[in-house]
Amino acid sequence: MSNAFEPRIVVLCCNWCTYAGADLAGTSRMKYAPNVRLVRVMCSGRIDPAFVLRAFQDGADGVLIAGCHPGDCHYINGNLKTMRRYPALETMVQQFGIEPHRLRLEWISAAEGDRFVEVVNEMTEQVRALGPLAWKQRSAVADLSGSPHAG
Amino acid sequence: MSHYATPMMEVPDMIVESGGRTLDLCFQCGTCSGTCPWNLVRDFRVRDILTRAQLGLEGYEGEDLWMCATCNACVDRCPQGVEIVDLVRTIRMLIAETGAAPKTLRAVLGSVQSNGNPWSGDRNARMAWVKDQPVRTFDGTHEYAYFTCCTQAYDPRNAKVVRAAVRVLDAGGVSYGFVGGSEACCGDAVRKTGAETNFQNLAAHNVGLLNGLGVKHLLVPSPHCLNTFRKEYPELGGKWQVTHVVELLADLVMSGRLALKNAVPLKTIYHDPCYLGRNNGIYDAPRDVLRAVPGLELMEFGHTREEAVCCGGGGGRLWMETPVEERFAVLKLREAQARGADAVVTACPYCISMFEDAKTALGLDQLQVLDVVEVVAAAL
Amino acid sequence: MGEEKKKLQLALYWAASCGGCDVAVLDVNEKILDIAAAADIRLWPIAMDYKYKDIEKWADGEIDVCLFNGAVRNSEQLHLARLLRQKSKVMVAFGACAAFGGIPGLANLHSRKTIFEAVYGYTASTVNPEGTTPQPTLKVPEGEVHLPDFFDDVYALHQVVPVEYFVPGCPPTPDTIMTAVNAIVTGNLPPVGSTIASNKSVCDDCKRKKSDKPKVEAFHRPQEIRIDPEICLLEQGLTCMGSATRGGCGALCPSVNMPCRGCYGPMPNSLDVGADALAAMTSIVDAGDEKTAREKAGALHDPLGTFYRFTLPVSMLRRAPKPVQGGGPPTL
Amino acid sequence: MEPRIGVFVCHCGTNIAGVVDVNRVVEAAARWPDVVHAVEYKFMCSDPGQGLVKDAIVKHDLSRVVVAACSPRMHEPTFRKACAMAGLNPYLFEMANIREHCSWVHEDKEAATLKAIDIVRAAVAKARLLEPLQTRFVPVTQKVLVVGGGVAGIQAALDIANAGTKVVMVERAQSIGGHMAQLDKTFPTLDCSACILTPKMVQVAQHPNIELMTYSEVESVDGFVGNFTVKIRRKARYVDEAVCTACGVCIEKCPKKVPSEFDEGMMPRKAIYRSFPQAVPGRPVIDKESCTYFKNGKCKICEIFCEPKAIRWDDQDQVVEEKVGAILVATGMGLIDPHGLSQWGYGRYPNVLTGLEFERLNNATGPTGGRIVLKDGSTPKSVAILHCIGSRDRNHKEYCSRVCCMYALKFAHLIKEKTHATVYNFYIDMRCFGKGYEEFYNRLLHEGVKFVRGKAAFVTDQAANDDEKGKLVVSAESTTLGEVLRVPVDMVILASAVAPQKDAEAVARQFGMGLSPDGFFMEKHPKLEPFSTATDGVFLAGACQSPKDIPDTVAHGAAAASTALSLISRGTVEVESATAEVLTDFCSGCKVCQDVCPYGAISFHEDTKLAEVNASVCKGCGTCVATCPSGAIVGRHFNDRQILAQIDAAFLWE
Repeated sequence: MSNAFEPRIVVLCCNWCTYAGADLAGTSRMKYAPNVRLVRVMCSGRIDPAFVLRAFQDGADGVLIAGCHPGDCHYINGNLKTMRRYPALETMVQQFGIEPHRLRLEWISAAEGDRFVEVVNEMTEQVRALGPLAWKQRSAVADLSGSPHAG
Repeated sequence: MSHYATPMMEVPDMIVESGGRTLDLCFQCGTCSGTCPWNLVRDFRVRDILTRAQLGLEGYEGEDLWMCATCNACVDRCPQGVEIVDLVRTIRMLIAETGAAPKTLRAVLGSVQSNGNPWSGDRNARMAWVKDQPVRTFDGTHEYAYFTCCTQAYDPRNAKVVRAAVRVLDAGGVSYGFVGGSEACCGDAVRKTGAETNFQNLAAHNVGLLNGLGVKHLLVPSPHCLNTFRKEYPELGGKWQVTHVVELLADLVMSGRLALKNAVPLKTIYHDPCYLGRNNGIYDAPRDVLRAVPGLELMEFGHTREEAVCCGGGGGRLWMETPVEERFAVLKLREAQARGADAVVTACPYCISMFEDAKTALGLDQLQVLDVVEVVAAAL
Repeated sequence: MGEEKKKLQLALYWAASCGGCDVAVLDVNEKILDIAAAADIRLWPIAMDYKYKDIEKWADGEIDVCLFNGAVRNSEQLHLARLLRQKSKVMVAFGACAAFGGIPGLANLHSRKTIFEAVYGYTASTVNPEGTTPQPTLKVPEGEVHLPDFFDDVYALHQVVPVEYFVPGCPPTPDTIMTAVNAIVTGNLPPVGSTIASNKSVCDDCKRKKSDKPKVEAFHRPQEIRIDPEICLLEQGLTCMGSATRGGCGALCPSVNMPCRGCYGPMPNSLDVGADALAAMTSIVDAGDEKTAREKAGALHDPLGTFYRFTLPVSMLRRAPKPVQGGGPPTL
Repeated sequence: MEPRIGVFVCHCGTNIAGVVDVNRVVEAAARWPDVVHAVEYKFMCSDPGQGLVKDAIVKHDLSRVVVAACSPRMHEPTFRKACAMAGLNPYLFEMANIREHCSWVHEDKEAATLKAIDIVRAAVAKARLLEPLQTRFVPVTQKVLVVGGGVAGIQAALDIANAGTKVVMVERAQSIGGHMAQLDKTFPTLDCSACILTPKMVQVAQHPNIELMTYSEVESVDGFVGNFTVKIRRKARYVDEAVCTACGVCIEKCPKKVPSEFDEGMMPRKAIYRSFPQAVPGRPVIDKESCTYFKNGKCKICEIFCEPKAIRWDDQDQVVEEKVGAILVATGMGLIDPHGLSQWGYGRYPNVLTGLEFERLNNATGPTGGRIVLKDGSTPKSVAILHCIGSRDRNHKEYCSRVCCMYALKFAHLIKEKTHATVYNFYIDMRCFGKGYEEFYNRLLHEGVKFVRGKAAFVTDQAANDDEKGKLVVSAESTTLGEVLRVPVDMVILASAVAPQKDAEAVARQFGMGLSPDGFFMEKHPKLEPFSTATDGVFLAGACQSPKDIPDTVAHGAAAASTALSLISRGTVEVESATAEVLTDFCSGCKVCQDVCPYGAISFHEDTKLAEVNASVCKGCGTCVATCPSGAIVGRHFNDRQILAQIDAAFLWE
């Protein structure tokens, strides 16, 4: 593989809609950028904002939160909580100095394999254009814990 | 010699690679052929071309390829979303590269290359239609830049339309100026005949010119200019707002800024230009304008609006020979006459030319061919 | 047991702090006498003169307990932290700054360069036409003079030296202090690494009334509304950090109509205090569609500053990224 | 004790191995900490594949199992069962999806292999932290709700009821019967539709195990598999069912006429009406919207003539509650709105009909008593039947409606039989796939029906020559001939597309189902579970899932019934084990969780000041877990540590 920058995008998604939508993209043999890794939770309501922060901390260049369309939640309205959390999370993440396109919220139903493909491809290109986030390098803090007393 | 046909896959591959991506979607239901107006006058099956092209069988590149008037009726109805007109254009382009374009077209393309217009008109005489009428040249402060269609600039019949347009726009207090003679053909018909390089040259010239003049909003008299400026120029750097004269007229008339006081006691029948109607969805604006003309009666053809039959002048057909009995314009004038119309009204320079020719061929002296703009000018 | 029990050897030190923690120690009032009776106070810069040399002379482990307040953000503070660690049996991160980085920790959104640019450059009260900034070393006719080196990052104490106990608070309340002191004096100490405070949140001590299904209609800042003294502050739309903050303070701020600002730090089982607070506060915003959610939850002012007011250096992301410039380790 | 993880990588034939280098995945997995066993196999879901897992659990003392294969939505239950059989708690199993999410969506083999390794690594990271969970069961309510009284619902209801299980059938029209009741004959056997359907309708009404609620609609659905609570709105009928004798005098006397839905608006019905003469139940209802009395307070003629005094003007809608163990959705299909079909002349020319309009025209109970006539009453001499109108058409519905070819043949036969008219079929492809269908097509060829292979482009009344004058002209290319035809006819029948019911989206939402891209209800698996949905305990029957003809609809209804019955007779149902749990040490009773729980499963204890999760109500969505500001709720099987481990392992970050 070449050394060109390949974005690493973590997708935090629900089991019933978006994960199934990604399954449908698979069974329909659609093709999309191989830059995403899905982490499945049962409901997008389970997506703790800490998961997003952790992904960035780990080195993700982008994070996609995805769940059922409002009104279609398998758990009645778990996704509404995600919807409510997102605006402040978006602001906070940007306050940390992370560019807007790196975090995204999308509603993708089990029937929208094509939408999943579209979002993944689009986000991959947007993040590619932004370049690496490189959190670990750019936020590296010198480890000063070494002490004569330590151990 | 056997009669078996052997598929040659280089052909479809080449078409697809050259932009005809929907070629393989055709499942040969025949809706296109069944729709095509050519079958009113002679046998022409576009499906045949597509099927042959899909399989790389001889015949896709035959003379029939140049029949298509790009009226888009088949594309609208195709259940498979095959971009038939685009495919025809792509195949023409591939054939034209081999120098096999019809002779008459070659002359037209030569003129476009040397004169910037298809009418063999002198490049410097583009504003000759003005005669002694005072007109304004676009200076960057005007809201609209009026882009004169080549056919209006060089064809004496259509020049009357643009002179009428000046009177109407002035009466409506419109802030506009003419681009002024240095423009080149918009290139729509040129592109539809497959002369892609020619088109690109024209477009580059126009984009440079209009952007240089600071044009924001183009006013165009031809649906062909409208279509190509709206849909094809943006990706070539021409990102202007584009309005057809008839849209602006409807706006002026409906808002009361243009008063139509004189009665025009004509029984008119309106012909939908394909590039105004089917391609851009403008059906009501011309009708609204005509209905606002005092004393005027508006009639409809049997097939109208989305289903209107083409005049036969698009896709380069304007410059190709068609026997009188095979001209759609002839059919349409006969229908207009049968319905008792005094005038066929339309909103496209090509339609005007095609109808005037048909009128002469049929000797229908009492039937008038008019542009909406001319009707409005008469009503001022 | 005729021999008098050896008095507790106590050191108190301040690093990047406002002095409030030291004042808080005095704030235990008459109990300070109990402390004095039980302990020899060997070091307390706010009250007593001292020299580095004096400390260096102590034997390793000579000090029983060092209460270290303030964050570590320059080389002098780091030096003293290491030195006192060496001399002390028990190191206590005292107060929010030592425990979590505290308010100075918000400097992690910037770097030394940008901080100097502001402080010695463009703040309203700065007059510095020569653009002088502090330099660690300066040659003068008399020789070289040194200033502590200012770091790019603010550290909590345990991020630079091992720490046995944490006493949170800005400052720790007298009760918290006495709990800690008593534990030390009696030797009745919790497991190493413990925080001397509650395992429950501030809500546990808060007397305000909560609905069964709390809702936030809109977010406000305290000065914008007339605060009902009875009802849960979060339900009134104030960004009260109580539910995401370790208790032990007795819910002092909420009891006087001020939303909790989180100075006792994250809950023991927390992943990230900002995530905790954000999820809780916005999940209950009364919004059923995206537009309303954006209007209401999006109106939460300065989420980062609100949620990490005292804890940015110990949070998951810890700081804002620095511009990419050739990489390499950050300047200290 | 360190976990002992076994990793099993599936080839899925070439589905995975054709793109992903499975050996490299195995090699990588073998190097990870705690992985003590890593192998690949052709088909992991096969018996020998499952055997590999079972044997390895015993032989290698595995405490965790990771299978890298297809979607967990497909085979997680399979492998959980295999683990359990080998004595491993099924929740110590984790699945890595390297097919749907990897080999099927990528072409670059290197990138796909690296991605597969990442996916498996993340699964292993999670597996390492998995904890055993107790499987829990609750009893199943011994009753089934059937929504929709068309032939699918009727078949299903009878099958279930005959097996001894109670059924509640809800139908929103006045009568059951559905579209099949509108038909005259059925293809290819030409059975009389009413003759075969009405006995079944009567059986439904009389069955001791079936409670029939017509003129009723499901209002809300709560609960979960085995334990649904359904609210049903029984619309006011204004006719006392207990008193009415269904004599029909009221209908006869009612002066108010409105277009009949059952007759596709081709003939009127009264304001007090039954859908059709053989309606079940036979007792009429008053349509409040059209009734003169309800409009202006005058009339009451029905009441005057009603001998048993069954009219009740003060009747009110009632909402009844039913508890059921399973729900069978059989809400059927609709038809495409014909007004978008103007190029084929619908709405413009009176003698252009949709298929269902022709059904009514041809039906003995229809507007003409079954005479096939033009609008002017004369008999057509020629008829064109246009196939694929709105079907197989990206401008309308992309799918094949599946029934049109055959009913077009049936129409052709009936027209020939009744009128001796010339009949033309304009088609793209003849799709005669069922039993006896091709034979029927052949029979029609014998009968002299004309077939033109070419889709009708348009229908016009603009005559091009004298033969066309006064006729409808169909323009189409005969693609076999290479000739564009203009065929003048008297009548045009559009085989217009079958479509989802107009309210399919709302209904899907109500029952927690999804919609397929075509707008029909989405089945759990297109091949293996076409009658189940993503919501356990909710089943699909008939054309609500996709267009179907009668034999397929009946078969689908019976299959759905047997699946529902197997749930009912199992008696108990496994409920979510991966529920939420409050850590009392950290809970301060802030009550935020109570607000966010979609099921009201969390309660606050005044005495302890703690939140508590009711595990039998909790569905394990985890919303409270993410919301709890105190880190005091754990989501089993998806806990923070497990998810963070997955995120940490999602890429090789360095």
